Amino acid sequence: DDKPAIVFDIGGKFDKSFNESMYNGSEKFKAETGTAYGEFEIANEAQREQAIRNFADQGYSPIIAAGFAQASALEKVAKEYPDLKFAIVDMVVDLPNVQSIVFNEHEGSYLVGILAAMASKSGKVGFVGGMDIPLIRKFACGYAQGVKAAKADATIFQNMTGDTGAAWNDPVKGGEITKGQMAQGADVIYAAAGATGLGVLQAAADGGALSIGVDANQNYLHPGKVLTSMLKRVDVAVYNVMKAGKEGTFKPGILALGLKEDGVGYAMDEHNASLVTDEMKAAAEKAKADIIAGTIKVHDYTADNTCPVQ
Amino acid sequence: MDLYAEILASTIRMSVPLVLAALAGLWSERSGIVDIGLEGKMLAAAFIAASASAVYGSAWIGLFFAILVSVGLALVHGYASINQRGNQVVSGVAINMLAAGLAVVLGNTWFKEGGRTPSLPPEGRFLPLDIPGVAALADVPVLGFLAKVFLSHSIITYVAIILVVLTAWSLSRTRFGLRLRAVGENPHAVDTAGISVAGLRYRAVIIAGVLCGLAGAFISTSLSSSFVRDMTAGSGFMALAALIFANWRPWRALFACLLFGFLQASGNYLQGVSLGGVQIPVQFINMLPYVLTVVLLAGFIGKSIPPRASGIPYTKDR
Amino acid sequence: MSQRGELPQWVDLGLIPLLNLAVALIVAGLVVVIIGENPFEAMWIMLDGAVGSLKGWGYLLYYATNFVFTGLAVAVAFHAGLFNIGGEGQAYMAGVGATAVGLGLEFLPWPIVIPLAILASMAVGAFWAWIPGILQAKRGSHIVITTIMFNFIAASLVGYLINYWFRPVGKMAVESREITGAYIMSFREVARDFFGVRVASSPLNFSVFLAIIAAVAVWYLLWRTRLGYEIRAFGANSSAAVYAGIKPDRIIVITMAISGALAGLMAVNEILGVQHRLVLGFVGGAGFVGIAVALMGRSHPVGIVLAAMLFGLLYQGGSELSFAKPGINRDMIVVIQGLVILFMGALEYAFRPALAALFFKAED
Amino acid sequence: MIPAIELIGIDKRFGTVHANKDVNLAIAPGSIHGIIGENGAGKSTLMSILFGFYHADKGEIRVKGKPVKIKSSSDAISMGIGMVHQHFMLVDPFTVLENVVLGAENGALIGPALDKARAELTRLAHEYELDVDPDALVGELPVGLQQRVEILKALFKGAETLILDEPTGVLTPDEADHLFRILGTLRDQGKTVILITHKLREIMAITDRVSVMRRGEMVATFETRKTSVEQLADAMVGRHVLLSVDKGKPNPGEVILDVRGLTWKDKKGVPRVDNVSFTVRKGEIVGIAGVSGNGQSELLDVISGIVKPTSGQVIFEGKDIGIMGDPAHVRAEGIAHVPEDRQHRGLIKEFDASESMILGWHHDEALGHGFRLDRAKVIARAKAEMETFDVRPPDPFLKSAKFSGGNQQKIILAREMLSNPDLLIVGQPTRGVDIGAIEFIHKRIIALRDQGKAILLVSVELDEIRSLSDRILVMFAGKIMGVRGPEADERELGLLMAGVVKDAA
Ligand SMILES: Nc1ncnc2c1ncn2[C@@H]1O[C@H](COP(=O)(O)OP(=O)(O)OP(=O)(O)O)[C@@H](O)[C@H]1O
Ligand SMILES: Nc1ncnc2c1ncn2[C@@H]1O[C@H](COP(=O)(O)OP(=O)(O)OP(=O)(O)O)[C@@H](O)[C@H]1O
Ligand SMILES: [Mg+2]
Ligand SMILES: [Mg+2]
Repeated sequence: DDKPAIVFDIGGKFDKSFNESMYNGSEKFKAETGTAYGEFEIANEAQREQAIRNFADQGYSPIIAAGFAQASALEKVAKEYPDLKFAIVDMVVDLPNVQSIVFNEHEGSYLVGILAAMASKSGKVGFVGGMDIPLIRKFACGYAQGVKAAKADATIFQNMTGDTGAAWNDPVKGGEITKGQMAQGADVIYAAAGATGLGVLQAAADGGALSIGVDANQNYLHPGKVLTSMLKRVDVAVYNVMKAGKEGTFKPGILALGLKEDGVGYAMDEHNASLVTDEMKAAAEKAKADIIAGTIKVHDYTADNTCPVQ
Repeated sequence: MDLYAEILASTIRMSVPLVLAALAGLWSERSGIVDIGLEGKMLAAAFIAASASAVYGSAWIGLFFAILVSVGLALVHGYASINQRGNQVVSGVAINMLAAGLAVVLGNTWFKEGGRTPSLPPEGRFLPLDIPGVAALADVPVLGFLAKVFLSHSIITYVAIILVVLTAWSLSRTRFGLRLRAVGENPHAVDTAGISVAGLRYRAVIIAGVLCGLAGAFISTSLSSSFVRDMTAGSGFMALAALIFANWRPWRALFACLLFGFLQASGNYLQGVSLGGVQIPVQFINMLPYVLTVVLLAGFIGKSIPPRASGIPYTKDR
Repeated sequence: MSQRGELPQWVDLGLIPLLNLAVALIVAGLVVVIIGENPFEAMWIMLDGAVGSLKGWGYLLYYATNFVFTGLAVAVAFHAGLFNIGGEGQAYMAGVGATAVGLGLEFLPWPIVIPLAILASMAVGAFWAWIPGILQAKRGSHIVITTIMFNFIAASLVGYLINYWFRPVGKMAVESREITGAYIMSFREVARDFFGVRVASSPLNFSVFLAIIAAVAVWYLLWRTRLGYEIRAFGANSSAAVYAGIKPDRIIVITMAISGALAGLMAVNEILGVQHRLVLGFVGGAGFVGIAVALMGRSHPVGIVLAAMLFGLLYQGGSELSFAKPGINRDMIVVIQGLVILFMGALEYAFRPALAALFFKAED
Repeated sequence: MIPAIELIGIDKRFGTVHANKDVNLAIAPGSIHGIIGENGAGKSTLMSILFGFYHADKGEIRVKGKPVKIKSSSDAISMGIGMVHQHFMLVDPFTVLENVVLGAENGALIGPALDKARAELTRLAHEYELDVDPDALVGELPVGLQQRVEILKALFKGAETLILDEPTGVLTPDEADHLFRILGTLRDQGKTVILITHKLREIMAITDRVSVMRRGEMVATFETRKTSVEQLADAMVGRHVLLSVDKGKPNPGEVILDVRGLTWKDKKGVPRVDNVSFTVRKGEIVGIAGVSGNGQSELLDVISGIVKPTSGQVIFEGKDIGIMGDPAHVRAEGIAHVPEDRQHRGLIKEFDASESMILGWHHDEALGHGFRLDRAKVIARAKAEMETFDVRPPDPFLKSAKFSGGNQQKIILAREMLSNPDLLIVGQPTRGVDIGAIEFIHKRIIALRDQGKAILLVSVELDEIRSLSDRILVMFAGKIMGVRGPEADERELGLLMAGVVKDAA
């Protein structure tokens, strides 16, 4: 009976964000099925292939690669082990034994954009991205569209942390960027930057602004100071892949998860209940319904590498 | 306007670890001990400060342990360089690796967060000082601007500035400073004057340890609220570059660090930003301090002359 | 009595290094104890993971290939009395050369492209070391500092190049397009494609022979050529070298270029042999490991090959250890590396007086 | 009278070198006591022991009759001993005041000490003619003034006994005279001065008593009044077994080396070789005599291409080789060079003997084609040369460091002499070499001459110069003081070496 395995990306499984969310999914699988899984945390860029290969050699299946950065490595190894199953999150690898899970982050970001615009008193909001890649621009663009939809004259400040993997793991820089945006008047700031986001949330909390978390529900990190979190249900995705692997229902191909599939969303809990008014919630829910219905089309940055709003 | 104030304030924040580390390097190298290991000491201190602060819930306790550990590493370097007359560069390189590895290994064991330390509560951090009356200045035109730039910092920032003054003063005015400068230029002169060369150098190395401890603690408990791997990201080397830039002088080191801090701060805000539709490659801003240092070392903008005896193990015979 | 007796060569070249290594490992063992694991078990997992299987050997040799290149680079410079800390940056820059040729000349057959790519790696690596060399020779800029600065400059520059030149539009990962034309085959692929056998998977590829060639070439250069003679003479005693008509500037510049070219070869293994694309941070500290390897190998190619294999063992064993024991992560290897450099480099002679005393007592 | 300083049975070894052998010395208070001796006789070592810089293996030191333990320089200083070292112990980027105050700051802040030192310096300047700008940077001062700073340092720290190690080696005659006036004043004020020097003129001019060291031993002490330059020269040079060098008449041919107006200035602009002109003919040995440090080394460096002359020409077989400034070219022209300092220049201690035996000649085509260095040929050559020159052990694989001093010298001589040069430059060919080897080396040098080769010989051993040379040049302070024939007598040469031109003495 195959055991699943997961390879976390730089940032590590306790980044309180993307990787941690995947970790939670795996843990849930373990708790429910009692099946142990293999796991590995990448320490440097050159390590990915060995990690994936190692699991393949030991016969783990499905092997899940967390994050787009592992695509090349996964593709290589998956070709060599046609009998094993693989999955990758945030990237498409076109092979008969790979399931590629992608999310409509622009849809979820659109919703938190609406909330941000409505929560903002200054009419200025911020976005702090991690590494400067199309994926993060996709977050930013969806967010911007949501903000403008709710408040057409709003200003959006947008910064990226860097263009190497270190950009996911630099809370100091995240904090500095956030302070800069706050100085320009931003009072709601959305972080899509992995562990760097921790610095963003911290700086916003310190400086009296609201922040928006990403991937996992980060509302609890600074109760009453995190407006909401853009949920990207990688935990569910990982759980489903592991479960499908166990039950023999694993399906290769592309799996796109959006609002419709509950793959993305925004987080509500006791920590932000006081921050999100009913009116805001209603606006977000309406947008959600419209997107699912197709009456609102949120532009996907990665489709043409452009964004209709700034 | 506010953004400019913020960039200047950020410049100061980014400069603080550089200033402290550059002072550490200054003490060490003015005594004749080359210190490539600033980076490692800072990293170890950053890690220990965040760890101890997380465990004991006090930034001060964190700082205490950070200094302790940093001084410990400094003593290893001192022992290798002074007693064993080992290669000081090799020793520094070893300390950098040791610190980088140990921080993550121990962090992982203690906190099980992949080498990261838990987020610190406010009392575990050095937060901006709450100076009475400053808040009221916020909207006053010029004063507000100045207050934002200069009065929005944590205590370590002000300590760092005081330390620059103190360093400059003690180097030029005190017996210890005189002897220290002498031992970095010509240890034979010090030895024949009946002063212990090793004693002086050990003291210098310990001071360097203390300063790196402060720098590290500042990074993890003031600039940030936890430790993450490779958190110092080359600050130690940038401080070294600043030191060369400053020709091993304290005040000039302060200005060199402010310049480098400004480059970092502005680089932070320029990342991923397009000006007139053109992406600015931040890499060029990031590499500027290093390029400047090389240009300086090559003597194209003046010549920087290191203390004459630095890096050379002392033996009595010539 | 005189304390400065001569110790026999086997003590200086054999016993002392082994003793230093042992002390480094003991201290590393203590760290393992501190983190609550059993050091003997850890040691066993590492050994077994590295040399207990063909796959382990494959990885060991793959890592060793990198370390032979960077170790030789440091050693050649050492022989001229120069401390090249810039192997990391030189290898990184060389990767740009390898990739540029690999991608740019894709239309040519591999027997032409591969040698050209190797030459490009060496040339770019050499160039990146040549600048600090010439600055040292002509302007007296200290090579230790300049090579450190050049590591940082390379890190930014290559980051820029990948992001703005090599990364295909729309690609997320910071890496170049795949080199599909000419790359260096791994043993695994050869076994599979030509012999139809499956061998244990590892990235070990034909670059390993290049490493052996490089080691022999360095040995030949240093001990069998006039230039090597000049390099060693200059490093051992610069005033004797000047007396002998050896020009310091020339030696510094040439030696640095050779050193950089060797470091550059590391990119051949990693990019042409394994990654097949320019990957951000592909050097991964190998340049610094080279320092430890050169120190351990006493700057002799044979010693370097052995030391590189030891570090290959540590790296592969360390990976296996971190797979087997989630409590120990791979940074443990960095700790060991630091300890090895400390005890074999900076504290090189810490045990010498005691040993000498013991030795002469035994002799009386 | 109780001696100011008494050294009893001082013994000191550095590894295999026996630098001081059971040395006894008493210094009368209020006197100037000279110490003379050849290079390496152990003078500096003895004084460094007295100053606490080194520790004697055996022996006792008494200050004013009281046995004392001097563990470090600070002990010595507190006992009123000051020392001006042969190589100055100054911090170049410091001001004069800072240098003077270093180690005598008297409190945690240096301000008061600096003020006190400024006042004290003014006083001392007045009293002893020791004028120097207290705020000048020491590194920018000329050597003469740097030396004053050293003296001021000692006096400021309350020195009663002042040791000066070869203080005039770096001074011009005028500066030296000034120094002696100062020393005289110091003595008149009741201070004790110990003066190490090579220059007999100085000894005669200023000391009250003089002790002579030779090979680590204290061989004699004289009242200066009752001795003579001649007697001192004899005692210092020692009564060597006079080697009967079998030397036929020279048969000088045409001029091969023509040095014209050669000057070389060091970084500070001091001329170390000062307008030197001479010629060497084929089949002739020209010896340069002189106390070391008088420009001989620099002269050899210029002729062998290691440094470029500041002005002047070195014409070798019609070509100016001076302007090349390249030892490899000079060698290629046919000039072999045995350097004075074998340990630091002549060979590479870390190298096998065979490798040291091709140093400088490693481009020889006979050793391999193109870039290759054929190891078999290198070893074969080493073996042959070792045999010819009776190097022991004749092992080409032994590290150069492991040969004794004499055998290291033979390795170098073999390398240079067997390269069939047209001109051989030899510095100190027999320094530290045993008598048997000396004879051997001398024979080879004469044999080379008899083959019609030219030889330029530099040695501080007067005997050697006299027994080998066909013509003798005497160098002093960078200048040629005179040219003499081999029959010139030892005293006359000794006086020239001390800078005393005969009719002036
Ligand atoms: N620190 C040392 N280590 C080893 N040998 C030494 C040391 N200092 C001096 N010697 C050796 O001891 C001997 C005496 O040296 P010393 O410097 O006392 O001679 P000196 O009489 O002062 O000679 P000179 O006139 O050249 O100054 C020499 O053979 C020298 O090489
Ligand atoms: N620096 C050194 N390193 C290693 N061995 C040395 C060193 N110096 C001397 N030796 C060893 O000590 C022995 C004695 O050396 P030393 O120079 O004192 O000989 P010596 O008796 O003076 O001979 P010679 O008269 O030929 O100069 C040498 O044969 C050599 O093997
Ligand atoms: Mg002397
Ligand atoms: Mg001898």
